[in-house]
Amino acid sequence: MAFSIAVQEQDFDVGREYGELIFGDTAAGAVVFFVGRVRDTNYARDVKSMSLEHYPGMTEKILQQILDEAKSRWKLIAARIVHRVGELHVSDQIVFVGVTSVHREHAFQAAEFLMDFLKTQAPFWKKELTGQGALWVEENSKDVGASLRWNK
Amino acid sequence: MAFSIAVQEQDFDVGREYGELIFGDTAAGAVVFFVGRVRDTNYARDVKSMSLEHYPGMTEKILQQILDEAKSRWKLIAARIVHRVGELHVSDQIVFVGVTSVHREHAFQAAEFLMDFLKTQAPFWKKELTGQGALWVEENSKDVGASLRWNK
Amino acid sequence: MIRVVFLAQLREQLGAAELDVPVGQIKTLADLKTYLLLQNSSWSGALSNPKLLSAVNHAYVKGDHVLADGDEVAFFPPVTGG
Amino acid sequence: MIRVVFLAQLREQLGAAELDVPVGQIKTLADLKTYLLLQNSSWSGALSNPKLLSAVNHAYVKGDHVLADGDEVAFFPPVTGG
Repeated sequence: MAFSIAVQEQDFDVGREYGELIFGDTAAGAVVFFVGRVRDTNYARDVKSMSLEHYPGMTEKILQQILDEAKSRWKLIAARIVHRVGELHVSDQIVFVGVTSVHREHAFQAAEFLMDFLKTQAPFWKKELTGQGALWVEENSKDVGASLRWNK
Repeated sequence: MAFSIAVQEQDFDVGREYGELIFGDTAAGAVVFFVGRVRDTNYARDVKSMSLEHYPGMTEKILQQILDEAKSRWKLIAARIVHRVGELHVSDQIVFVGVTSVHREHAFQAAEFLMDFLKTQAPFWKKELTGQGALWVEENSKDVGASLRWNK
Repeated sequence: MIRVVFLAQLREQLGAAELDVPVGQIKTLADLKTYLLLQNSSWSGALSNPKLLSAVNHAYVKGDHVLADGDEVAFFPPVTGG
Repeated sequence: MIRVVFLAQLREQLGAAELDVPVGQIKTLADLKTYLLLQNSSWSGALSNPKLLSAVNHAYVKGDHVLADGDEVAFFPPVTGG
């Protein structure tokens, strides 16, 4: 469980994910996690729900690669990525990233890195059901910029 | 509850803190939190337990100021700081910082800022019970450096 | 055979999710695209989108790439998860 | 009266947590320190530590600071929470 990923339709429980991340550990002084949720507004469109599609097989492989890259860059004790797929509604949880480390700067940086790379590398696509109909979400140039800053 | 602080002896429940932070909210697409825990090693000393002292009155005032400063710098929807005092043991939770925002970069930056300023401004002191006796924790120059990067 | 997969908006634009293509003269990703356009002239708009990404056997590839029997090739728009 | 508070390691070094000092001729933080050292010569080592921080009425102060009757003044080492 120290380093793991999950792609799933069902919701995740943040308290439980946190508990499993630190279970039995006495060295991890710092735990950082990120939760992404479906918000009711995106690019000025009112969002009612969304469907999240992915590319089974490649998704898991890419998430594992991102995790391995974070392990090689920072001193991490444990890390986990959970990403949901399928039909999601406003306020639903989409993604969980949790990282533990001895030092908080490693945990913070690794968590941001994981999110930036997940956003630009992992093969997920969102289609939003909005007041203007069903619309595929466009690539976000801010996300591309955020991921570029990690280039070595 | 949107912006709140707590200084308390009792433990906190991360799942519950998370739930209260996002309760009723449909705009917060990004939630970042940090949990600091008592680790079993600090500066190469084996730690058995610690006592956390603070300066009642000033602590709450400083934590509120740090929260206000974060609100003024980033677009936040909610934020919370919980810090424990008293006797703590290895693996115990010490501090919780949670931030929600529409955008993840704001949530990440605000959470790091809150931790950096809490570490260098809030009047808490740790005394560790180690294999070498009871020792007051020394100021960490890395924390001072981390807080200086936020100077405008 | 080469398994070809279209995802997300591209799948909707082409009206196709997956198809198997006989290897025949297809030696590279560029050959495969040429083959697909010859078979389905109405696909040229969507398949020529310069933003499209490609993966061979679940790994991103840029530019041209040698293909082999049994490969899985995917075409999809920029990703938007997280 | 001025309420004086010592915290953490400093409290242990001085063997005192709190004391009330009559305002008298004390007009500033520097006056207060001088008064404390005159009253307790054994405190000079710990109270002269250049790393000590000061707060007046729960707000950090740097350098000298005017004091008034009823103020609460705290001295403490660098903080180590979080």
